[in-house]
Amino acid sequence: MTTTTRFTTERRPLLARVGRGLRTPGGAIFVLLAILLVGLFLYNPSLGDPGQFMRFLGRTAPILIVALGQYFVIVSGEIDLSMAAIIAAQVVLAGNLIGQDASRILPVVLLMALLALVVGLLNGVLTTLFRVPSFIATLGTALVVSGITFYATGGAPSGNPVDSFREIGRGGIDKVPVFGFVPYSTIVLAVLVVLALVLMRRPFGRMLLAVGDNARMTALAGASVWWLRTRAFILSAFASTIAAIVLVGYAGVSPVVGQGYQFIAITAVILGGVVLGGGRGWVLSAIAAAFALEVLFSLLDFIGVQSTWRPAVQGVIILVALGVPLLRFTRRRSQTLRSNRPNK
Amino acid sequence: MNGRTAAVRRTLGSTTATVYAIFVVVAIAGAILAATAGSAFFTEGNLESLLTATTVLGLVAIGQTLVVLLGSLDLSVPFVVSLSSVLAAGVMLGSADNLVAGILTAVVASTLIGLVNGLLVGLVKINGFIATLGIGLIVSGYLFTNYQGSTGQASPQLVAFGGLTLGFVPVTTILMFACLAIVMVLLTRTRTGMHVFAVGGDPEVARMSGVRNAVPVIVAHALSGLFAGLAGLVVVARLGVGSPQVGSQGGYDLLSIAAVVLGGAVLAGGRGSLWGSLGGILIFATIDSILGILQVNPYLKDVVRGVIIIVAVAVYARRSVPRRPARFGGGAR
Amino acid sequence: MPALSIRSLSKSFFGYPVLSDIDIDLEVGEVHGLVGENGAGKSTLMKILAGVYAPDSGSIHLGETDLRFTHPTQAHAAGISTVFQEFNLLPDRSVAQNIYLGREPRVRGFVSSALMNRNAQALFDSLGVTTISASARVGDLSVAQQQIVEIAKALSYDARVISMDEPTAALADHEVALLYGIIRTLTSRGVTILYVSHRLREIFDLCDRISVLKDGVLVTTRAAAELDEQELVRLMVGRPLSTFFATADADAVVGDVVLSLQSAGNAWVDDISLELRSGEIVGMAGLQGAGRTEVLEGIAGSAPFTRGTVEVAGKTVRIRSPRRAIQLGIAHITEDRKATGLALGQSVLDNALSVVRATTPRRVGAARRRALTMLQDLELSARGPDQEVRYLSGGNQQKVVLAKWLLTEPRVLLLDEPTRGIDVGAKQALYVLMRTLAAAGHAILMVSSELPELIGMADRILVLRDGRLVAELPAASDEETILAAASGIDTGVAA
Amino acid sequence: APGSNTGTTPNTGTGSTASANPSFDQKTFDTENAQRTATFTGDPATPWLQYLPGAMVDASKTKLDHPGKVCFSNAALSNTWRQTGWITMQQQLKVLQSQGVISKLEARNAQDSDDTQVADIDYFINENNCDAYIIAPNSPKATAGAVERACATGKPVIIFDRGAGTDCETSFVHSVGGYAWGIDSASFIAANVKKGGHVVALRTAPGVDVFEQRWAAAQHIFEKAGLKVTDYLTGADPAKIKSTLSDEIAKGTVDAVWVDLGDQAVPAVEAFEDAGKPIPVVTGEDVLSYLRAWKAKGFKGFAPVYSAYQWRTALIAVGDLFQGKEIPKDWVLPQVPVPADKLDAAINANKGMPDGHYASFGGEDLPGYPTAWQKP
Ligand SMILES: Nc1ncnc2c1ncn2[C@@H]1O[C@H](COP(=O)(O)OP(=O)(O)OP(=O)(O)O)[C@@H](O)[C@H]1O
Ligand SMILES: Nc1ncnc2c1ncn2[C@@H]1O[C@H](COP(=O)(O)OP(=O)(O)OP(=O)(O)O)[C@@H](O)[C@H]1O
Ligand SMILES: [Mg+2]
Ligand SMILES: [Mg+2]
Repeated sequence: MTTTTRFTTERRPLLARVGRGLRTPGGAIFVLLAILLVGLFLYNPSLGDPGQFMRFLGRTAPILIVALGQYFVIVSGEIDLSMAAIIAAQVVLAGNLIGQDASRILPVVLLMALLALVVGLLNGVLTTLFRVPSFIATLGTALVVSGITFYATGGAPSGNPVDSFREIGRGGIDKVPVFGFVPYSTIVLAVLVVLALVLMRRPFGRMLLAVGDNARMTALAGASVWWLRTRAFILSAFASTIAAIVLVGYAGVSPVVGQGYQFIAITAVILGGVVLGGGRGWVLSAIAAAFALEVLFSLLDFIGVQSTWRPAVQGVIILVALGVPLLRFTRRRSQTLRSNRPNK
Repeated sequence: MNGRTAAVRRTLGSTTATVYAIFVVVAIAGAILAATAGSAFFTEGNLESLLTATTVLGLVAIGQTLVVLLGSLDLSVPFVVSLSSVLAAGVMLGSADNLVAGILTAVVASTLIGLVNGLLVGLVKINGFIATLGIGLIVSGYLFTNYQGSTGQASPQLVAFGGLTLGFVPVTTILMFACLAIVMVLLTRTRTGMHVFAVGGDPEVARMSGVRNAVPVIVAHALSGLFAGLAGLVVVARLGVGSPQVGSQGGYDLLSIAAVVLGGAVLAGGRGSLWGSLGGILIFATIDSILGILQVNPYLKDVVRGVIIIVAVAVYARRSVPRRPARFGGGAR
Repeated sequence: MPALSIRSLSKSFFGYPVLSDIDIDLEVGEVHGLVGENGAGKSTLMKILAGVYAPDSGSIHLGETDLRFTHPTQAHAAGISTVFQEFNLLPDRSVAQNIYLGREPRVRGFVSSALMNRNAQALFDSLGVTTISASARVGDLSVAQQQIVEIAKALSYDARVISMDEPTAALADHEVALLYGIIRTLTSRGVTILYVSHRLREIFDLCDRISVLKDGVLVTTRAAAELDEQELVRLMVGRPLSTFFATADADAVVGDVVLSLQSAGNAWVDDISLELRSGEIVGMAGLQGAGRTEVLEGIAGSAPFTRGTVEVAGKTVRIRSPRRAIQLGIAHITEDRKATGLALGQSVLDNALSVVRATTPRRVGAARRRALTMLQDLELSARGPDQEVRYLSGGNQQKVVLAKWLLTEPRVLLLDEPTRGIDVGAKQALYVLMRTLAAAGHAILMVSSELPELIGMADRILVLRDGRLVAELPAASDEETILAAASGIDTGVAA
Repeated sequence: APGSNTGTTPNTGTGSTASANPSFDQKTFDTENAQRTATFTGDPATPWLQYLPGAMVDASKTKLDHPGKVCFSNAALSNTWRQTGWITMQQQLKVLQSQGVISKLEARNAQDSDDTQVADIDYFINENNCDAYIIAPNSPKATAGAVERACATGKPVIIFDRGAGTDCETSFVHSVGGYAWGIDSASFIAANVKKGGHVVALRTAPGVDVFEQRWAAAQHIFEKAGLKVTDYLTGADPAKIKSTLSDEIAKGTVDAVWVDLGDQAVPAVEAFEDAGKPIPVVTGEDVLSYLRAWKAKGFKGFAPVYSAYQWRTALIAVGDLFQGKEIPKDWVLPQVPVPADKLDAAINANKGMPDGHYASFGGEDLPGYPTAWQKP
């Protein structure tokens, strides 16, 4: 007769958890990714070659890294619109300051790290201590950072850094067993993903989720909310910087490099089931979603969708991928209690 | 009575008042700076330019204000502006007879796109940021596939209308104010308008109180589309042709959101005002105008804009800290 | 012919039944009490009546008509309105706008604010409420005033059936009296009231008949006259509660002073001097708004003191942040668990570990192991450590809050209204727990608006008025003495 | 209707649809094709002063007895070609200022926005203190109305680079044009790739006239040569160019890469290197980044030119008008591509210049050379 279950310390069986997980938006993205990958292999069998596939993965690394950075910020309840501006600034910095002098690589990279720290800190402090909504604060810093970058370069920077520096985005390790060719960028990506997974299981990561869920409670629990969120912004700025280093290697200096990345990243993170407003979502789902988007774009190229239609297809996919599960979920949602209200 | 004085006090101390205070400061500073540069700020010519610059962004921002009040966003506006411009110019083809058809096509198409945004946000419950981003991408795909550069030709009446001024005030600016007034009535004197605030404030509370949340969401988004469409028509009137890029060139998405926030609206929804948004736009336009007169590098303009947005919003945030009334004086230990 | 009949109503969430096969008849003009432990399903039942949730099966009949709601509006139209357990007001809108939200009065097609304000003011006049202006912004009102607006809103629907879910949880005594008056007027007009409260005294004061829910099943419906408190509690809990308040061990020792304040104060409280010893439970009484919460917030560093000295275990300290307070062994269980105690979207375990993670991340491993046993000891009713706290009932949520603080092994426990919205069973468990903690050497400072609870639990009672300590009373003081001190009407006892 | 134009679907391989491209205009194509090889009036050593014989503008009414103020509405500075040109223009200004011809150049930058540019022009008109207007339109048709208003002031109006969609202007200064550019580069590919070969075309953005003309002409040539073309819109984003080409390389052979903007060629070349494939024919432009990559990597390249010195010509034209010297009504400047045999000369002449610099900047005789062009 008793229907309430008393508290048990046991977890549900792994399989049941996986099954349930796949039905959440964060899980469904893996299914979508799998489908897209099948499509990709069908249209371009040459990608079935591990080396080719690793190259493919490698060139998606920058956007995946950016999505990773954006994940930290979104999960903590904020949003970072400054990523593209940071990428542009860092790319220009690398191009202009390193130039053809390999001995300058280390000091310039340190300078880039410093810039990331400053911008991340600024974003964080503005949103937390000065309570400027992150949408506005990061939009503002983006305007400032890119304004200064383009002012300093007259509007159209050019000039690539020395080839040895670009190796990280272009080169790789050849003749690796199984894989054949492993681009350095995939290694960077793998390391960052593992770090992110570890970080999210550490107290910092758990508290970041808690902040996104209820910042007041987190503050009263003795956490320093401003510093948690600010660290998320700093991580995001560092992610942009690493993406910039890979990008300047891969593609070279250009005023448009990285443009629009933050929107793809935000889309990916949300597609990965991370809730705008924070408190929910798995980092791997966000990465998977970013990868799925990249696979989709390539697939469109392979299928031969007219290039001007590509943004439209992208828009449709985003809306369908988000809308269909939502249509299914809203019926269940409306049964649950008030959805987590924003903490005002 | 008590309520009224309280209301007055609230208005005076409100964010909107701060917005206009900032505007006045900026304008005066601008006049002084312009004078030191050997130019005048308050010339009819410059004021006309300034008002013209307010009009298109102003129309877009009216819609954006509605949507932000609701707790959503509209990132599709630049593409709707462009779409409206190419449709209108494409239908008119420079002929006086096609004026009405052109206007209708543009307005209906824009409103429909807003409506689709509204349906996605209000019924399917996709986050406004994503829904309007997606629709914006779809519209941009349509535009870039079907239009290569400027297209069509505005009908002569429309061009004449675009150039009409009353003194130094462009008639299109007056049109923008008329729209502002209508939306003001909508927000304060109709149920749907009041429900925009309610749904933006707390959708769950609104629902529990018997509000059909989808209605204000759909109406606000549809209106945002409509006003973006009108902005597109003003663009056609000014340029004489339609352009598939003109909306994205103007950066109307982020700029209108920034203006609305600069006007004191809260992105989470429920708080903000049309007057505030107008003030936000005036501030932007004034700064642009001053920096233009001073021949400041356009990239430094962005820097100034960025700083102004951040500082202004930080000031509002400071002011709106809810404080419990203190019972005892301070006195450090 | 009953005003409203509920027939074999069932509802489950994610396959877990919350209400099974409920049958209740509400007679015209009666006050029908609905009681049960936390999570028994009371609020769920009310939300079904309000059209917020749809039942899985069963039916609701209003007179002859069979009701099926898909939206709250339909419930209003059918003549059923609800005072919800959580606030349902928009802080940025005016009182009148809140009351008439969704059905703003129109004149010639346009909403008339003047008419709306007039109607709202008339409503307050008829209720005898004089302190609330219809045009005031709701966010500027006190918690109690907001609760009254909420009640006024429910009344404004001219409903035939009004359900009230713990309407007095935030009200002071004189406001409760006001509510009693309103309810009597309504019933005399033939309105039926469904009344949920954990305050049994109110249930007996007001109700004609009482339905008892337990684990989603209707235990019984009886006339109030047939029941007494003991019997009711037995029905709710399923076992008799012999002595409600756990008594202190005779040989319990009160130890050293662990916390002492000398003339501490800030913008909200002033000149607070008190001592707290290990092993003792000190109560703090006061009227609504007296500043009790602020004293606790001052100690816990969330609204730091700016004057005076604070000593912890004999050392003078400056507590400028919650973090510092936690490091000093101070735990602060706040009065609003949803807003300040829990991250509702996170799991039970994540919430329980949150303070440890925030302050002593290195001890998380050990804390995780202890957390599970502690939650079991607290008799948490949840599906497991991974369940989202959002889906727990109020009482169980409170247990999670307690667990997260106890895991920090605090010296001083500050409890602000720890039993608010908690059922009797959970209350008693908490009382026993407090005793155990005190016996284990913790010092407890407890704020409560329920005087019997203070009198039953505290070793001594501090009374606060207008931000100042006005009296310290012995454990056995009676309610009148405390009230007199708190209200300042008769300060017979020296401060 | 959707799908009716520019794109080609690689999997069907149905070749180009140049005839359906609405930007294609046979008459202009023929004119520019002829002008490519025409003889220009003037000294080839100062190509910025050369022009094709034709109608001249009477300058007697525009003669000033004082240095004149010039108002310049610039579409943008957002690519290296425009930057190079802008520097050249400013250095030319110094000369004309020191000669007492021009007093001041007030410039407004529309940052690639039609609406802003119209506002800029109207501002100049409203302020009413310009002795001449120079307008580098962002998009010809959209600025036509504003240009006409400027003409209505009676002051000289010089248009350069892209046209203004009106012919009220005093003079239109431009190098031969987009069709010529497209013909130059596409003909090189057609001559070096066998029939049926596969060309990947990288296009910067749709709807920009200059680019549309280059593409329309190239598409026309490719179609006639029987080449299979796949075109992509890249937004000039090097990362996108590279990944697009990587995909193309993975899918099948690429015999040539055609770009509509020189900057795009370098990442395209790198894509072949990174894939370990030989670099096929890759055309570019006279931007140094491309020329240097071409020389360093030794692939089959070709650099069409869109003469950057037209920026100084526009100012010279105004100066001439102020001094009462007649100028051509349609001032067509030569547009001489850089083929392989002139590569070394072009690179050597521009030693020390940044990668974004254009070889045809035409400012070697101006004050400040070379340092003014070397700073970022
Ligand atoms: N939206 C929901 N989704 C899942 N479970 C829910 C939801 N709402 C309530 N429950 C569960 O249903 C049960 C009944 O909850 P309800 O809120 O009705 O209890 P209650 O009797 O009002 O308790 P309290 O006295 O603590 O308010 C609880 O176990 C709760 O966890
Ligand atoms: N003017 C106000 N504006 C906003 N919040 C207030 C205001 N006055 C009091 N509060 C909050 O309302 C709650 C009750 O007020 P207060 O703390 O002064 O009284 P208390 O003695 O703690 O009463 P109780 O605990 O019974 O609510 C507290 O959380 C307090 O922070
Ligand atoms: Mg309840
Ligand atoms: Mg309190």
